[in-house]
Amino acid sequence: MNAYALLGIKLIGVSFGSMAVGLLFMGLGRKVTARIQRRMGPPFYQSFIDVIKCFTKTSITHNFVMDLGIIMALGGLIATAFFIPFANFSILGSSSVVIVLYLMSIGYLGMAMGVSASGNPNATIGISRALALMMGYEIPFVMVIMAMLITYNSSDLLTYAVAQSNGIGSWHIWKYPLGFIAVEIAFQAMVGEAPYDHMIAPAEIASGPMVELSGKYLGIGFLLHAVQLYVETGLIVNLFLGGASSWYVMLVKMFAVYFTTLSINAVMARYRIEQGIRHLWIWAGSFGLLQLIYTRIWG
Amino acid sequence: MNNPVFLFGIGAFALMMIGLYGVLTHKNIFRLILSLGLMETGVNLFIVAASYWDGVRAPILGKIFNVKTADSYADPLPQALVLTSIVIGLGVTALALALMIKYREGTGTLEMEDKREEEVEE
Amino acid sequence: MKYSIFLIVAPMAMAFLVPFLGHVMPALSKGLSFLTALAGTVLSVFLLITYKTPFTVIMGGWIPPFGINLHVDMLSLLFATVVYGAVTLGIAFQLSSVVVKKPYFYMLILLLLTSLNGMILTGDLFNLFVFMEIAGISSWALIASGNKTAGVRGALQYMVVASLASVAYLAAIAIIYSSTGTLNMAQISGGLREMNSAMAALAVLLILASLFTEMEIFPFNSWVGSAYRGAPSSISGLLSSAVALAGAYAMLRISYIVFGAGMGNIIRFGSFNITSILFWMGVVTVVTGEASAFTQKDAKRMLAWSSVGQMGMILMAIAIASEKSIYGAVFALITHSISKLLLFMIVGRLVSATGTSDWTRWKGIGRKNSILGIFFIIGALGVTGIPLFAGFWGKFTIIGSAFKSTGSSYLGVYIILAATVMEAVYFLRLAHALFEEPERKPGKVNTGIVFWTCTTLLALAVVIIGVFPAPLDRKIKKIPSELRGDNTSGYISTVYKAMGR
Amino acid sequence: MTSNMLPFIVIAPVLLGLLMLSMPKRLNWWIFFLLNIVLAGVIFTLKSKGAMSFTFQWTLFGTGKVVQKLGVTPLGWFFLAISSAATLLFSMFSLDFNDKKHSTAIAPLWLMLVGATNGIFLSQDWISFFISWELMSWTSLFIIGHGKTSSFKAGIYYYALSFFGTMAMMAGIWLLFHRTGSWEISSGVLKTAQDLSSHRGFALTVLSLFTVAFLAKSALFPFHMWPQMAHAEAPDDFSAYLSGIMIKYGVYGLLLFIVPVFALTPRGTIKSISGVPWPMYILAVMSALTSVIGTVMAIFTNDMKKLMAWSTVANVGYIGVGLATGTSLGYAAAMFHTVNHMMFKGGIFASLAAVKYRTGEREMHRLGGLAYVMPITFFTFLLGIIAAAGIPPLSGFNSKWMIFQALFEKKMVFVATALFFASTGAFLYLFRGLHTIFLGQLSPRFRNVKEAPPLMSLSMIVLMILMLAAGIFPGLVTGRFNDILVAAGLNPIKTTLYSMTGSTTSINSTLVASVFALAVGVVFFLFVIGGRKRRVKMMDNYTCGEDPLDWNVGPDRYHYGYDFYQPIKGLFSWMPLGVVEKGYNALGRFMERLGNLVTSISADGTRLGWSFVLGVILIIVIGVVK
Repeated sequence: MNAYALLGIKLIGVSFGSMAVGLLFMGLGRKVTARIQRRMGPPFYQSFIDVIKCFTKTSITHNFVMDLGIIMALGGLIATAFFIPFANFSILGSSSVVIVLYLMSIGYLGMAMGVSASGNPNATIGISRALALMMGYEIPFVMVIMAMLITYNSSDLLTYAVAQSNGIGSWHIWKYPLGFIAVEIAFQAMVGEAPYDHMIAPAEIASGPMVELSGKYLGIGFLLHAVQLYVETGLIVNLFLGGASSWYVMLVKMFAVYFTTLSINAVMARYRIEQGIRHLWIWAGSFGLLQLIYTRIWG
Repeated sequence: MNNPVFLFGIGAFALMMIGLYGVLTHKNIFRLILSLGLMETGVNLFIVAASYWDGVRAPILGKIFNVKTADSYADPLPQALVLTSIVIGLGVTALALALMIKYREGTGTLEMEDKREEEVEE
Repeated sequence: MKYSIFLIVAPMAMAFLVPFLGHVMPALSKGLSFLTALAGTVLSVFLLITYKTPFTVIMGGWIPPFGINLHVDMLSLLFATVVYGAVTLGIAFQLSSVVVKKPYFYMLILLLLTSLNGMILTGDLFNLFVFMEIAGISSWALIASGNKTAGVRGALQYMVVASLASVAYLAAIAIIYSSTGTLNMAQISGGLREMNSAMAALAVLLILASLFTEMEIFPFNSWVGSAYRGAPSSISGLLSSAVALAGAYAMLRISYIVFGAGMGNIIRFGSFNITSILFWMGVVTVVTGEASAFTQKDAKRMLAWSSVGQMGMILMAIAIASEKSIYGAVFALITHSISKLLLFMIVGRLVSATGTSDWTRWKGIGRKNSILGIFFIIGALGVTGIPLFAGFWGKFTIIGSAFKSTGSSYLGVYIILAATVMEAVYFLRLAHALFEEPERKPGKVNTGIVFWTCTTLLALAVVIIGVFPAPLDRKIKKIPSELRGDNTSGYISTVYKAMGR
Repeated sequence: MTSNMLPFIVIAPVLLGLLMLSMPKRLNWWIFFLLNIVLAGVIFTLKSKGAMSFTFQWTLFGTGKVVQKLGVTPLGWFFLAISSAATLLFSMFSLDFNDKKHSTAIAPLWLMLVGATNGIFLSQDWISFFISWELMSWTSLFIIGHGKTSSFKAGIYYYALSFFGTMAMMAGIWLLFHRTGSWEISSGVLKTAQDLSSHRGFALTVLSLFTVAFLAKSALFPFHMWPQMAHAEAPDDFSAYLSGIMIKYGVYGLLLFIVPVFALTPRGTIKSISGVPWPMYILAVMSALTSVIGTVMAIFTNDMKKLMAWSTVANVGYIGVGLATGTSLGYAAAMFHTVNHMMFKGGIFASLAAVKYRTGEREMHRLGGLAYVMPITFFTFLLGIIAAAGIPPLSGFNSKWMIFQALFEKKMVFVATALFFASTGAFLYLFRGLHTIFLGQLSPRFRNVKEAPPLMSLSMIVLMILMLAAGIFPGLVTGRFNDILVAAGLNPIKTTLYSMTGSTTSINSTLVASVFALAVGVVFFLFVIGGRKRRVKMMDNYTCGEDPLDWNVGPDRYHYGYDFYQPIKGLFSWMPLGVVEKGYNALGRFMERLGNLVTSISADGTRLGWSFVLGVILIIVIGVVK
């Protein structure tokens, strides 16, 4: 078989795999949140049911930009997922962190384009908040990544993951403690959980971007969140938690990251948008900056 | 102190200063012209004074003064200069007075003021 | 070469003829004055072409210090040519104007021409004073010749300052004469150094004050705005392109020949460092002149203050006193005369078309008269010193010589460079306003074949000198060596040779 | 093709432009277009002839012997080629843009400007360079002004800063000439590089004078505020040229003179910060500052052309950072970003011009929903902003990636942080442009708006193809850099058609693009197999079928567009963003005060005598003090 075709099939596998992992996390997450709030919660496979149901319904569209945007969004995120090393294995051979950062953006851009083409002001407000928040978390995140980058003189995620494979003591949590804190705070905003859930803000802007989506558009919206979870938790695991030697360890670590986030989400209220960004800049930013300064000078 | 050069010098300087004072403190065009005239007179006096020295005679040939040698003539050039300068001063003053009259006709005043929005011709 | 005396005598003779003739045949008298200026231009161009070495003409057989000598070298000849050319075009422009002037006006112009040429050619300090006074009297009368009060006011202001200047100059002459016993420039040269340094410094101070007035250097230029604004535009143009030119000439001559013994020998008298006075006065003048022009809403005042700025730069070049800087100064003076005359002609016509000299009310007038607008742009770029236009080479050389010279302060040069930004701004601001959407319907600009001939000649000159500076360069590059004191073809040795020493 | 072609491509446009001043407007645009075809043709054949030059000698007393030399260097040819190609596209665009209703009279000046541009890129000596530079300055001033009072304020602001730079350059040229005795650029570079060790103060003076000129032209800090006026007020089709090509003259100058000087200076001659000579580090910091300022200002701008002008400022900041690193990677990145910026900002301004052409609006929030009626314009804008944001399958990513690699190589992480900030902020303002102009509610006023005319659309399509091509196959552009790098005294970079190698990693852009295509394919498959969709009018959904017009709320008010990022405005209030501009304004006011003071001393008739006395005192003071 042609090597390219084989790679293609593998990549298609990864794309569906990442969706599946993300949906599983979402389902488990709902369960966890419910338990924290002393409810039963839906079964863990509820997300799969939701998505399938969405895809079978008749959906409403307004124009071609909406279709295009929503396809571009999920496509971009799945393409990002290809670059995330899974269990110390990168399917494309390289996984430059710069590519991951920028490729993720096309997902956001597609999403933003799709929903704002719906013409609903609530969706646009949600998007504007999401983009604004991005300014908050991206900077600390990048600073920490750069701290690693100048240590290893490589921007390959796999290099970082492999460097931490000598047991728990070699994890970057210990090497970059300030950076880890910064990234944890930023991560909370990245996945859009409280106190940084301005984008969704169900009570204010009726779930923001999702407001005008229906049927398969909503289904893709769910998948979007799923792949986003996969990508972002995967990123954290590779950066700080030592990567993984096997697929189940990887999954457990990824879920652990998500679990932390959910726990914080369950007990926090929402900031106002400018408070949120200021908070991110002040706390995540200063930790990240300190980490960067430390690494640049003494690292 | 009895040196006439010194006295002339003092006088010339005083005249110039008086004229300058007039120029600096007056808005009235007529007084300005008068002050300038004083200054000119002062400077003419200064030229005459600067070229005077003792023991020489007016540079006029003739028996009246009984001049024997050329050495004892005063330098005739400054007088020529002063004469020229006086003539020029006359011309300037005449023109200035003419301008003053025209100014008075145009503005109805002799005060020197600046008006920026006046009409101009091509 | 003997004919050079005609440059002074011919217009003077005509000046006496014109008013009498004017009573009989006004048109003829006007035409005659134009022809006189034209003939003088032809003569001076002829002299310029046949020019070989500098020469001195002793007047009336009286050898200096008793007599007066005229000195004709490349510098004076070139400037005389420019003055003649400017006056010729100025007369032509005035003749084509809707405002009809009486023959007296042309008599005064001829008188002005006489005196400016006298200033340029004479070799005697007192003679220079006489010609300066005649130039003053004729230009005051010319400024006031408009039938509006603004001109009279401008003339009076000029008169007050210039009278102060002439008093100062006379006093300086008295001092110099009493110490050196001569008023011939070549003979004085170096003589100041043997004087009591306090007296010499006083003389220098007084002479500088009067020459600065003539050359429109800050703060002796208080009359500039009103006089240029009140004068008829042809006269404003001549003030800038001929009178200021003659002033700069006097400055050049006196500072090199009288104060020092040739170029590069300007010296200090006691605690008085003339070079730095000239340099910093130049810098101050550029800054204040450009700043003043920058604030003007009145086009004629703006052009006036722009002349001040240019003169400041030229004064700086004179102060630097290297071969390159003199070359640059002369180049800049000549090109400035050309461009400024062009600008004043256009501005004059715009004033008569719109009835105001406030340029903010001229919007859109260039849309209907696009060639006029383009000529204005050419003139503006020419004055500003943009490459491919005439002003560039002079300015470029001056700046270059300033950076080469050890005596100049680089700080001053940087200040001047920064100040010229304002110049570019206000000129192009006005140039653009001509092409803006009109607020009201712009009036008809009175043009005609004479006007177009004058402006086209000037605009072409600006562009041609800008693109092909070489012909002008061939003439101007002789000047620095002629101004040197240690040179056989230099001013001083030529004059001495003519005196038979 | 002989070397006589070199003066031809400089002088012919200038002369023809002068001639065109007297011709009818529409005809001029055709001549402009046709001559640009000729010029582009000539320029693209120049390369194959190798090094050629045209020399012209003359002597003036004031300048000494001048050898004016036009020649093709690798760097010059590169800039010439991209500028002529872009100019050709823009002129095609302008052909339709300047129809009877919208026509401006700028074609002759623009043509002269093209000649000046060619002159700048061909000049091998400072005199030719300076002449072309000035010609470019004032012609562009009149184009930006184009007879509008409001525009002219922008133009004169631009020109003042530019002329300030030009004057600095004049000083620099003279200092250099007095030092080397030659007007040649290359000998100036060599001499200055030597002087950096022996006459450091002198060399730094020269370098900073030239840098001022180049920074002023490229709108780098502290000259960053003119584009937002000039780009916004210039004729709409000219903005593309202004942003695409004109802002790069300074970049060219820096690459021509400043970077090679430091490249030729041996290591350790001059103190370095983070492995970069300190003057270059300052340049990098200033550039980073530029891009941060540009970004923040862009986020809060309501005028679409101003927004993109600030974006241009931000992007020039990137270029500046790239070349300030002084490495081959940074140099190549700067050039690459120059090309990319030319394409994407050209595309963006072209689409904005098309929008303006069809709607006549410039304030973004009055527009909205135009994507549904102007798809080609929309896609041009979309690809433009994707490239501008540096998102992978398009060209902008490749160059941004290279810039970051250059920074990582020198471990300039703090500069990189600033750039990342700018890069993230770029999403905000770019999306804002996309949403407010093209997405959201379509105002009924614009329901009948048509797609841009054919030639405009065609040039936009070509720009899109170029952006995609440079994004997917970076080697098409980067492959040309090695000659230039070697000529500038730097090492070549490693690059193939598909991939680029940086300091920390290498990327394969073609691979990235193809996996992205694959992922989109997967999603498209999901989308197709999903349930059927129904097209519904916008109003029918979120207003529940009610027409907001019934409550006197027009759709343009329902369109969330005005003051888009108002909630986060407070976050940036601490930044002293306008401080430089305030400084310039204060300087301007000071000059006006000075002028008023001087004229009031002198023009007031009563103070005539006093001014004379003051003058005498001034002479005495200067004479005695010095």
